[in-house]
Amino acid sequence: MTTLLYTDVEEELRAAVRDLLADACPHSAVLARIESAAPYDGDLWKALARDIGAAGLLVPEELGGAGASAREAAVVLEELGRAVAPVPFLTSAVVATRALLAARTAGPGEVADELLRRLASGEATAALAVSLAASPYRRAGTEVTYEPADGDAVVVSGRVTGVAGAEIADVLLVPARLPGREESALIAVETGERGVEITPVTSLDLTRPVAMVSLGSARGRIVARGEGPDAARSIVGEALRFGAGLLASEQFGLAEWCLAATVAYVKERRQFARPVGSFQAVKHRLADLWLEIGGARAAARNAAGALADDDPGTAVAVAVAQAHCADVAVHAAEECVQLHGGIGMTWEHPAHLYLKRAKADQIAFGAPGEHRAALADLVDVPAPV
Amino acid sequence: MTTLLYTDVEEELRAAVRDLLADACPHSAVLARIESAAPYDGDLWKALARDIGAAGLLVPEELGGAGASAREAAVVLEELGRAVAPVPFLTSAVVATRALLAARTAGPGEVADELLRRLASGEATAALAVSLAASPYRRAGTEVTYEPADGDAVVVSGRVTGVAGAEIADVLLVPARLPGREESALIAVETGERGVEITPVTSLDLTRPVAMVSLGSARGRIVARGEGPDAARSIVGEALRFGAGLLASEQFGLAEWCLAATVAYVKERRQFARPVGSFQAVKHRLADLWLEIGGARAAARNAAGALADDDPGTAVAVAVAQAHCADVAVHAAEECVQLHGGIGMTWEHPAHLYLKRAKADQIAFGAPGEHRAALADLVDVPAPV
Amino acid sequence: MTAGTIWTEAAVREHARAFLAANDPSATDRMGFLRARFDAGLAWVHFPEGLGGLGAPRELQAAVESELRGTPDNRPGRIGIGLGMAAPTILAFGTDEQKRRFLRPLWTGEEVWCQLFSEPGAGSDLASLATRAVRDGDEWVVDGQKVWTSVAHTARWAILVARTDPDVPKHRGLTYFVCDMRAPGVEVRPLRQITGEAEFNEVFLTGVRLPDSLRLGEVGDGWRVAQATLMNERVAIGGASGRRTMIDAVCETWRSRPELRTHDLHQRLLRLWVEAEVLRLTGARLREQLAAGRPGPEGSGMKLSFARLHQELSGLEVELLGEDGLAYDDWTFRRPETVDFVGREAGYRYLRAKGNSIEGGTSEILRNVIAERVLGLPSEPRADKDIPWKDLPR
Amino acid sequence: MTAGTIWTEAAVREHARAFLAANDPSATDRMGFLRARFDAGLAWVHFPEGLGGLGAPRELQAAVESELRGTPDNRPGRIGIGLGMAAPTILAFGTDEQKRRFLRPLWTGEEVWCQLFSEPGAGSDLASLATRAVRDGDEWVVDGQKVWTSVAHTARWAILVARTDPDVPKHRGLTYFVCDMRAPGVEVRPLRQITGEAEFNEVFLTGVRLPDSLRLGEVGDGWRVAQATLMNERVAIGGASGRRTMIDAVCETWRSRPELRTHDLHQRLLRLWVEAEVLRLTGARLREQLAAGRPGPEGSGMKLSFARLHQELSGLEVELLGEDGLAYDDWTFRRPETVDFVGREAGYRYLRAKGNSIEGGTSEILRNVIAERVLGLPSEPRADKDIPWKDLPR
Repeated sequence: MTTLLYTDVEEELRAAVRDLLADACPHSAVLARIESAAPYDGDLWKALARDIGAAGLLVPEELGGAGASAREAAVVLEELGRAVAPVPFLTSAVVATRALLAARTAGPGEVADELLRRLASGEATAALAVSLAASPYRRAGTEVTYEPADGDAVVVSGRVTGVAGAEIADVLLVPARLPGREESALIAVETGERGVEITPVTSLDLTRPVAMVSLGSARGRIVARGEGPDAARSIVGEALRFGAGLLASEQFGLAEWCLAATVAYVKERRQFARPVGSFQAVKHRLADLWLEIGGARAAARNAAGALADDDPGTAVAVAVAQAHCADVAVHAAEECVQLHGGIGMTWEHPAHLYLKRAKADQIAFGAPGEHRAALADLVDVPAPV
Repeated sequence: MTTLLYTDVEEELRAAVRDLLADACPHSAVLARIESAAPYDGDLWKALARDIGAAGLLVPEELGGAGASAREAAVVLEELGRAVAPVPFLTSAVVATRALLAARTAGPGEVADELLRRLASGEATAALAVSLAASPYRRAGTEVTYEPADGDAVVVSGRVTGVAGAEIADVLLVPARLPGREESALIAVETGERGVEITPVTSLDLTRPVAMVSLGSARGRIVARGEGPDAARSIVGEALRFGAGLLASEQFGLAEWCLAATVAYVKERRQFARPVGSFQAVKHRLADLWLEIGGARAAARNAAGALADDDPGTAVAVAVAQAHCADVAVHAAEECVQLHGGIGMTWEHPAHLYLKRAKADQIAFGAPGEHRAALADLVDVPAPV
Repeated sequence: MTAGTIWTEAAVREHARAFLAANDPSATDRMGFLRARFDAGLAWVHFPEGLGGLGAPRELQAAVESELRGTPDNRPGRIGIGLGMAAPTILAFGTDEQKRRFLRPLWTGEEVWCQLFSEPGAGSDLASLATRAVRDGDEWVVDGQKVWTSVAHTARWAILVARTDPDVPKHRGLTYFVCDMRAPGVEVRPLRQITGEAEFNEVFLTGVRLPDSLRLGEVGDGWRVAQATLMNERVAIGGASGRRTMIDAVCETWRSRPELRTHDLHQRLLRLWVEAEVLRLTGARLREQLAAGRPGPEGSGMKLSFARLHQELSGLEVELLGEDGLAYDDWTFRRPETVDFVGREAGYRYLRAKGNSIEGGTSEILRNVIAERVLGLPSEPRADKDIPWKDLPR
Repeated sequence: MTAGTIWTEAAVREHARAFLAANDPSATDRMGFLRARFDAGLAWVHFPEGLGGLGAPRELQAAVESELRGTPDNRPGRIGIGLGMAAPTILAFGTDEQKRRFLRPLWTGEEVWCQLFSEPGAGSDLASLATRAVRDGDEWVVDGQKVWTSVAHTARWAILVARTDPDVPKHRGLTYFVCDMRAPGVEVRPLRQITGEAEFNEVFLTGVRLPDSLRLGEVGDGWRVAQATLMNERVAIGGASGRRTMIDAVCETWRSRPELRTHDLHQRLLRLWVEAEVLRLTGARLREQLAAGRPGPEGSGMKLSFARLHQELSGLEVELLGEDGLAYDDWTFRRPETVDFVGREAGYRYLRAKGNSIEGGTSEILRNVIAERVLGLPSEPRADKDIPWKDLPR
């Protein structure tokens, strides 16, 4: 097992991301953006993607990336969670990138390589066209189909709901099947193509809204193709598991912000001529929350390390991290609202941004209960028969 | 729906039982008894059974009883729970009596009537020979068989484990089947008969220990008999549901004592030059416990009322009462131990008697999870398919 | 019937039928009907005669409502603060003139009331509030800022607590007023909340002049008057029946969407179903006690339990909905007339329920109240009891 | 090796192998071997030379244990209080003579130690303890009652905190002693606990005379010395690995008895499995931090989390066992040598685990510690800080 601590390199990366976010992503900016026409912050994303190189963190060096691992991506996610930053790092640089990396070996390779280069450079952003609520354990079939077109091209038709990061994506990675034949593929569709329609949905999480993707005979290129419906599914499954494992770090970062903000508030806020934070019931609740968050850090680090090393215990590590961290983030955000009292219920205070993100994150990549159910098999705690 | 309040008659009955227990059942007496050869208090039981008439509370007046209902029995159980009294009221005057009442209509009648008369007079005590852990929802088959003997008599053989109240019983009510024929019966076996062996088990609950009952061709009389294995089962099921519903009142009484004792202790106990009960975390926990216990009272009263009226909602009322009250009693006893600090961990303090009773009660007549599972069907909240 | 009558249910029903015979609602305009109903003593039968009541036992109101079913009502949801908080306080502490002036249009709904209690710096610790009222002849000049004021923008009147003496300990220097919301210097600004809308307002009071005739209770007695108001508020919030609808809403989703079910969610839903049922029974028992004239301390707990249940249930529902839980119905910044827990979607319920443990007394304060007033546990060491308000640390 | 050497793992291993070559355990009696090991500095390598150590980094102890695997050990379970609490305190605060006198037989197990801290009236508020020590020439005369003292009946020595000055505030009037458990006036009575047995004792001290040479640290400095001891205790309780075995025990029951499974229990067990695993990872991370010389504040939380987990798990197990959960293994009033969480049955685990949130600092106190020392939240208003101990309300 690799270390559960942070390496010096990871700490440097964290400092760079944190500095950028402190400058470019204050809560006032996030609050101003969430109801605008552009909920994702393109400028911030450019700075993060290009200047810090976050977009290509997981991309091999030979394709222009940093060749880093899940561990470094996890540290970036901790910081993004802490700032509820509206950027497509998780959707593009983690999940879509992981799908392309998996597709490199399963497909023609060149298309994946070309796309990875574009993503690494920060010139383009991608989104995997599956619901944010999809879990690595539910093997749902896809409604999207494709047909061969001229040359290497295909045309893709169908609809996918609940796609995060689609609004800002240049490329969609669409799992699809070939009707009448036992074949499936992951297909890259440029969002500028005719027939591609991306309809934003009024979302609970204002900082990572979801959208509906409609494809009406849109042209695309095959990234990977294989026999049977599982060819596309296994790539998607791998990407979702990767996303679930790293989401734990975002949840941990989010929870840590909530705790820190709450502690700071109750130290200052006075009622009954005492700081609210001197009341024992408040103290005990925050102590319990701190314990949960300490566990979240260990679980999230463990999942990131397992994913980085492709450890045989990865499935357990990911399930444990999601089962724990998803609820910790919600709990932290809920305590943040409650212990801020009335002010935490207002739109102008950032607490609600964290609450909404935490609640959406709980659903993302499988709810905690699904991860626990997966553990029943993985660690031999079988369900009743 | 009948009232959820206590009637004046019920309050008078409560006062009588409480007075008796205050005199005859102090904690010191219970502590002295629990490791003696006679864990059940025969003298106390006589006073309760005869002088107050608790033994015949549920027996019709024409058989020498009080002709009262589940509501009055529930009030007695509240008080017995409050005192962790080591008497067989629940096992004999509630569960066995209810089985005999059910058997009156299903069997020859005379045997049931004769037994009910003996129970009502306080001259004899009975126990239903099924495990205390049996639930009204699990229709477990019986291992006990019977064969016809001379005259009306039968001989009974087999073994039943986990029987509460057997050690002090004069009569066992044994569900049994006739091998080779589709017939089952409830059989009364006097514990003085040859072939009856009652082996006490070292029990978690020292105030209501369980025993193993072995029957080796012991003579008995048929109380009720019917076609198929369900004849005995339906009587047992009715008695168990009745027991489950009324056990909620014992659990409520037990929890109320635990809260009251804890509140009294933390008002007195000083640490850091303050009463421990002035610390907010302690206060909030006790406030939450008080809320749970208030709910337990309402749920227990509702179950008792439904059982008294044979209400169509009885099954729901019983399941709700057990699902709630069983865990409340355990929670109250656990908080009682914890908030008494070290003293609550000692043998000489009565808190452990309540903890052990509450934990055993949680298992008795179906664990809370079984009652919740039953509600899934009863109130149409179906399980996943 | 003459004054001093002991009212029976039959007599009240008879009286209501006679009123209805004399006042055909289809032949009268709505407000005319309501005024007549008030004048007939059928508004709130437990109020005194002449003030909309009959001096009858409170529980006979149900008989009136049953007789008058289908006739125009006063839209009680819209004027809840007036009915639930202002009216009992005016009845208990108002002068005869105040009662005559305010209660009738309050009940008919002609005049909406709001509540000016909480301040940015005084939430749980309401008694530390800083809004000043300074006497100037026959008037009081009020300056300060209030917050969490619902319907302030449509209200004609407000109940207001202000500090009239900063030189005594905080509980002793307060006075209770009726505030004229049309007076110069009253400014109402909507306060947007995490659901997107603005149920509440901030109210800025700048040199607002109130005649002394709008004072309710004695100068310096405002804390006692406010306590009566708050007790009524908590009873109103916690005691409301019909709240069980949130469990019904979640169960409907559960039944209609079998594909969403998991064992984890099932077990959690069953627990919450039991909790909701136990709470329903607790409320039923409480109402029986009230009807029997023996109000129990359980009342203090209902609001606390409802807040918890609402929060758990709505959180479960969003999770159950999965992808649909990622959506929200409407973030529009608007002013809703009421809180609609069942008409809107799961995301709204989830966010709005967060306020249940804050508004009208936080759950933390209510636990203190139970611990101290019901269980008799000692209070925390208090640093602010005997110090003049102006000298308190802030 | 000469004094002042910087020890590497290789050098320590080399040293241990050399020791083993010179001291064949099969040719030496057990105690002789242990004494020789102590004298070779292989008892606790981070202790100074001459006191059983080498002055080497603490983490090199693992290398020693690996080299000496299979040789007679000092039965650390039996002498845990000496090893975990007395030894570090003596090392930090003892005189040279005290260190030379006490550490060797402590480590070899020839002399068992116990701890005389808690009193019936001073549990969480240890600093309020009432046992008096009054100076009489070169001796101290000790009177009082201590409680929750494990192994007192077999102990040769005790660490003792007593009040030497009642006229100053409570934290300032304490002094720390080594108590001779064979001195006249020391009486040990077993204290039976809810499991039926007596792990602990009450110790009555009546006119016990201790020479001043048994004082540890300065007169009046006992609180600071005791704090060091308690910190070591909590690390020992919380940091122990191998505690995860309780989840293993429950899972074994689960696997071997499929007929007991329900969905309710399954969901709860899965949650606890995750909790146990998260706690295991938290502990692993903590040990990495310690090894890297950066001890984290997580240590304070481990004991708290383990107590909760143990209690939840053992409670679930009793429920899972159903009828078998109604039984208990043994109520005999006896004196066990150690706490056996996995060798005994579910009922014992359930009852014994209740003590986990009380012994060695209650969970309530540990939450205070986390809130104040880790999160920096303000302390409660304190009434007892500046008042002479003798004037405190009791």
